[in-house]
Amino acid sequence: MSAEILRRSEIRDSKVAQYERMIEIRTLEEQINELFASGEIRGTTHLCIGQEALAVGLASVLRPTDIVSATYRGHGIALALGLSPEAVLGEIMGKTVGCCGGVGGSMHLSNMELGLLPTSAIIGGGMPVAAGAALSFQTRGTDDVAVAVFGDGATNIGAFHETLNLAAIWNLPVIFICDNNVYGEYSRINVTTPIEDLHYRADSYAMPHFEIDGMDIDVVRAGVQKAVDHARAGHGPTFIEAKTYRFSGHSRADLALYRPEGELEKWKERDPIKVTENKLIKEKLMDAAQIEKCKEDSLKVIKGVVEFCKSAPNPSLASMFQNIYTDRSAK
Amino acid sequence: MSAEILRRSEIRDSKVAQYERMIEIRTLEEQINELFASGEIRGTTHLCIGQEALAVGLASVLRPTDIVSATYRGHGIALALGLSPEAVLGEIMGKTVGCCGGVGGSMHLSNMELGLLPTSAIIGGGMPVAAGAALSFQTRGTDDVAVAVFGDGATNIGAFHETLNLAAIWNLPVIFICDNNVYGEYSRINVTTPIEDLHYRADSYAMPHFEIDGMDIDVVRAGVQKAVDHARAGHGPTFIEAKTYRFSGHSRADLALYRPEGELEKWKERDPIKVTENKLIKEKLMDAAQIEKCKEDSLKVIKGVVEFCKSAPNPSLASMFQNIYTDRSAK
Amino acid sequence: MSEQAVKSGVKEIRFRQAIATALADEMRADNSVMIFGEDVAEAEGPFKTSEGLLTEFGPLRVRDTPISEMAFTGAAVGAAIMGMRPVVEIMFMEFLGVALDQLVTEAAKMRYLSNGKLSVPMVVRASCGSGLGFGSQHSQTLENWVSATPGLKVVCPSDAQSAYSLLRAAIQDPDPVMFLEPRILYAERGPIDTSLKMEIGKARVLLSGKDITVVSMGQMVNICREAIALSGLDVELIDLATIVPWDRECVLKSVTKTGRLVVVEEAPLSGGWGSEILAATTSKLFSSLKAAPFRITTPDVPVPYSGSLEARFIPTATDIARQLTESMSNGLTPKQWWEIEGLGS
Amino acid sequence: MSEQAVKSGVKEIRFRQAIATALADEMRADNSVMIFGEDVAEAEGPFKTSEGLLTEFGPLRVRDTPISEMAFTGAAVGAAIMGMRPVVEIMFMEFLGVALDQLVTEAAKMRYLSNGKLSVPMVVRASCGSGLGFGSQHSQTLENWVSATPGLKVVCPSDAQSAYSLLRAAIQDPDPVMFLEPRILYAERGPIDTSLKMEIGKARVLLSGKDITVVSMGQMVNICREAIALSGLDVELIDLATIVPWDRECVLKSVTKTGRLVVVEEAPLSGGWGSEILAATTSKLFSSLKAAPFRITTPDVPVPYSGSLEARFIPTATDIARQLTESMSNGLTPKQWWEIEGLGS
Ligand SMILES: Cc1ncc(C[n+]2csc(CCOP(=O)(O)OP(=O)(O)O)c2C)c(N)n1
Ligand SMILES: Cc1ncc(C[n+]2csc(CCOP(=O)(O)OP(=O)(O)O)c2C)c(N)n1
Ligand SMILES: [Mg+2]
Ligand SMILES: [Mg+2]
Repeated sequence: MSAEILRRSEIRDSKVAQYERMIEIRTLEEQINELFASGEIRGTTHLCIGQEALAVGLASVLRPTDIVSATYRGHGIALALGLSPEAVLGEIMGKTVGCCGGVGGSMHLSNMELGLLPTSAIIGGGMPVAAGAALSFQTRGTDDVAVAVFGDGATNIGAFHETLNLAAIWNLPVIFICDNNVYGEYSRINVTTPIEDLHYRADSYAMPHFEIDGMDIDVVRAGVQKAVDHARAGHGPTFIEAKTYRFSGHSRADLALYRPEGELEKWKERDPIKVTENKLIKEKLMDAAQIEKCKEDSLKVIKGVVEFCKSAPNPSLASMFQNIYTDRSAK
Repeated sequence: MSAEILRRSEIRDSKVAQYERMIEIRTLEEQINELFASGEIRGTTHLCIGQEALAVGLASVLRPTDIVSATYRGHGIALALGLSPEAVLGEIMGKTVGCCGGVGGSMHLSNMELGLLPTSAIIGGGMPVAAGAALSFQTRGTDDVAVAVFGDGATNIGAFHETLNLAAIWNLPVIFICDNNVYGEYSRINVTTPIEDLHYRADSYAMPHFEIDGMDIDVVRAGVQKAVDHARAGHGPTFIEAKTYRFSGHSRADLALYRPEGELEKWKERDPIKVTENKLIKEKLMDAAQIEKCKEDSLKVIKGVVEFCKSAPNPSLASMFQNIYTDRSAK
Repeated sequence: MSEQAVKSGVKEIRFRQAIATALADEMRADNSVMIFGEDVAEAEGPFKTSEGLLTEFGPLRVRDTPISEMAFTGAAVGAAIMGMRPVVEIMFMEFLGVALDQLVTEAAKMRYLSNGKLSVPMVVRASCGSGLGFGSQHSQTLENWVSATPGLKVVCPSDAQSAYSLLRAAIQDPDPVMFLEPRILYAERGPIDTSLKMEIGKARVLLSGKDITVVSMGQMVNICREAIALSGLDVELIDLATIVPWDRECVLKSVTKTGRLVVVEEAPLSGGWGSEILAATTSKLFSSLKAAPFRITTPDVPVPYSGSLEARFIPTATDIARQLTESMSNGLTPKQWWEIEGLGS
Repeated sequence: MSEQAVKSGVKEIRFRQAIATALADEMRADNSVMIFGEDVAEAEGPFKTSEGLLTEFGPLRVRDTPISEMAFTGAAVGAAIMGMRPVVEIMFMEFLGVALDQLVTEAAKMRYLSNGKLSVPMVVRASCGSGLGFGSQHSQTLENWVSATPGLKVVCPSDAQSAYSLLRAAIQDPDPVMFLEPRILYAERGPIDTSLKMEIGKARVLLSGKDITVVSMGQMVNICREAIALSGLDVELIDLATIVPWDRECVLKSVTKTGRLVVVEEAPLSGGWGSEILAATTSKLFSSLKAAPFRITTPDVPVPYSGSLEARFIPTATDIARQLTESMSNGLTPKQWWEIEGLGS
């Protein structure tokens, strides 16, 4: 079993491991934020702070042979699915140790062994691709499923509509997870979208749909499990709207000053990390000291990862010219 | 007043004139069918036989300053809005007397004086354009409205979704009329679309919507009037689904053998021409003889139009090079 | 047409049957090949290019789609990544204008963005070109939309044989291939040998000659043949067949021999694919050129509808023969047909 | 920047401010000018190219849109037909891949299809190009998508002044204009004279010289300046500025004088816009050419992310200087940078 698959299996059943993975995501995202702020990384990045429960929850329910298509805001999902922090940060820093050898970047994480398609930087771009993976499963008669994760803003793009319709009419084993974090870039959802509860859009395709609390990993797991079971059994697609909140700005330069006063603070009370901690304590799976230690350990590990990636080599010039077409002689 | 505007005004209030226009459409479409069959016209054409009530009904409610965007299946709407049969058939025959001088063709009829934008041959292509016309009305503060007419099949294209959302969030004075004639090309709607009553898709945009019987011109008029009033009053868009039926094949070569047995026959009982005739007779506005005469007259006129167009000149070679960019010196 | 008959050797079939036969043969040879698009299944294709497929291969592998080019092109990307070899049909090339993202921004970059871990063996077929009275939104060739896309291959056959052999090669190719089918050729008959293989990226020397190299593609190839016969010149006629990656070796070799290059294309003067061939060849072989290399194209106009105009839109054999002859005699770039008519810019 | 200050004559402002200033000045001059796009209103543009506009012109004329490029590009078409002069922003050129239909198949053909009865005075602005670490789906120039489209004009400024003057010209133009903004230039400062008018379709001769004509565009123009200085050659540098319709007169005149043509572009070797310039010029001026005309381009690869690679992706001033010098000395087409490195095809 590869290290990645092992990492993946860890979060399958253990609530503690799930929590640790959420902490890992949070810690790495915060480090990334600092690295950008200090100019050590260029380009752009999109943090998923506040959305960790969704990432870990869904990853914990899927098999490695299932397929996930996600977006530029995909660091958390990548880590949750099992990519190592080195593979994620290395990619963001454009280093050879990155999952794409440094030529992809922050918006394009992938690992086919774990079922993570290259995340797309085009709104809606990953959705038909996920449906296509599901089409392959259906045609070949496997019981794997595909998952498309996308934002609230993405529900206004044509590809969203076409894909849901196609998935419904073909009864594809695909689960659509809308990560409704209230904002698309600098626009609050109400400025761009005339309805609030986006999952009702699935009615246009006679597709089952429901809302989940995206801040509670157990709720996420239960919801995704339900949809996955439905799809594996051959009953077709489901639309899940996870209510979350984007704690950070849209991308690195954004301070998100446009938020209504108090909104962030209100949502922070439901910080998925806190929600999980409270549960773990209540269920006596961890105590306060263990939680503290977990965070400290994670920070230590991630700091090590940062140093590792900093000192990792830049890609060779040759790598710019590779993997554009398939080298058939090499096959 | 131009002849076209006069033709338009005729159908405003007179039920008889509305009926006559429906007959004109039916007659011309049948002639076009023959001209294609006999090889006298090349290319392709899309008849609207069975959908005349919708065309005349909506045109009778609109002002010439309102804007209509329709599709390649637009001969009826063009005639209803006031284009002359010569302008329509001339265009289809590629002659100078056509509304586009013969360079546009069957799929691209237009007349800006009557508010008819060049009809689009791209599914969904005309929808955002109609929204844009409405955007202009809104921004300039007029009370004109825009109407987008499109098919049932078009409700699965991305532009449909994006446009409805945009129109809703901007509260644009635009009316979306889905001409649900049960088929998109050779596919029955149930093969491509998981719901039957398409107007419910408007719920995704919190947009008012309703269904109308597209075979009854009075119902069409009342429905469109309601939406137009709503839009003119600044209350925004409405989605209307008109239930109709495509009596002919999709385009000229199509015999539509794929239809379930008896379906066409069942719908023909509700032929909009018949429905109107029955009403006119009941309301004592016309009698059987007058109806017969109307049809005969129409055939005579249209046969004359056919001869006129046949003998009309082909466009000059120079016309291929005109109207691509605006000649600023000419302005 | 029975498999037997086709296999038995060279036969005349229509271009559209060549497409259908290639699809069927690939589907027989490889279970992972599937096709979908608007009305390709029950109706067997708006241009009858999938005749018999639904019956033989069933509704899992032969599917009708909603009018949703973005979704089904993207579905091909996902299916291809996950082990299928989908072939999708874009009925008219213009409709790629509502789906381009999935082909050029997703499919073509997937391999690069997976560090070489995945490949995308999909084919997007699209009918293209003028001549049938479909008007300006249904008659362009539009190679330019897909031409500057590393990761994508672009192919365009010119007869039944190349339609058959190149489509099979495209389906077998591990990377995304845009397959352009000149619509006006669908009804044309041509000999076909199903055992003949053709490679993507290889041009076909249809006539060999030493006076001029004419590079053409798609529906212009036949017109060039006619023009060459008319001209009486000893012309080397090359059917480029693949635009990306185009066969530099073949073209350069020919022009080295002839010293003269003419590209004949259906694309408009501005932005047409021929500039690339002309520019690259000139850069490499400048000192071997005996005459100004030039392009023969359509004018910078939307494709006109009227039959009388559309017939004039593409350069005729007579136009081309004149241009070849003039160039032979004075080495200068001859006028395009519309310049002779005193029209256009 | 106050209107006063700008009016008072030449000032240094950033390229993105030049865009915002042009928009503001046009909106002041003409009530029918409006702008919309994603986050252009409240947030004043993802690249701050609409600073101050919402405040000054209000929410009717300055609008944020949903993420719906097809719908809002199409809405611009309809609004333009009905009397407005909309300017829409496509945040990254790649996003036109989900909206191309409305620009090339609707907007560009509307006038033709109305028999000249309507015009479509709209502008589609899009940021483009590499250099900022956005990766392969957000860094291309993609002129090819819009280049073979009769009815559409395509413009690309190279500094604050041309951004200002050409954007005003584009907004005033009665036809649809694609306005490409090299993203890496947004932060660059340059002198600007708001009274200076520039015409679409006119190239700018930035340096006059007699050895070689270099035609370039966008972010490559600055790099060419540097290269020319490095080379010590007497180069005529032309900023093409408009791709459709490009300034044949200017380029031909220059090449007639110099006898040497080099096109320097950010587009990839295959499918880049420079082939058109090279091909057309060679066809017309073959016998006046003293050396092989050639292109200096980026390689046929997706734009790489890593800073170390992206910095190498576009030809450097040193590369260009070497290529100019070599060509001057032997008349042959010099190798591209990656051929020197033994990389690529
Ligand atoms: C087709 C397209 N249009 C616009 C963008 C620019 N863009 C990047 S992220 C974003 C906001 C997306 O919002 P949402 O879908 O809610 O996802 P979130 O960022 O909140 O995760 C936009 C508009 C894009 N990447 N692709
Ligand atoms: C984007 C696009 N895809 C496909 C087509 C081909 N096509 C032309 S008409 C048609 C069927 C449309 O059905 P519907 O919307 O119901 O309209 P109807 O023809 O019944 O009036 C199709 C698929 C097209 N014109 N544009
Ligand atoms: Mg969001
Ligand atoms: Mg229909």
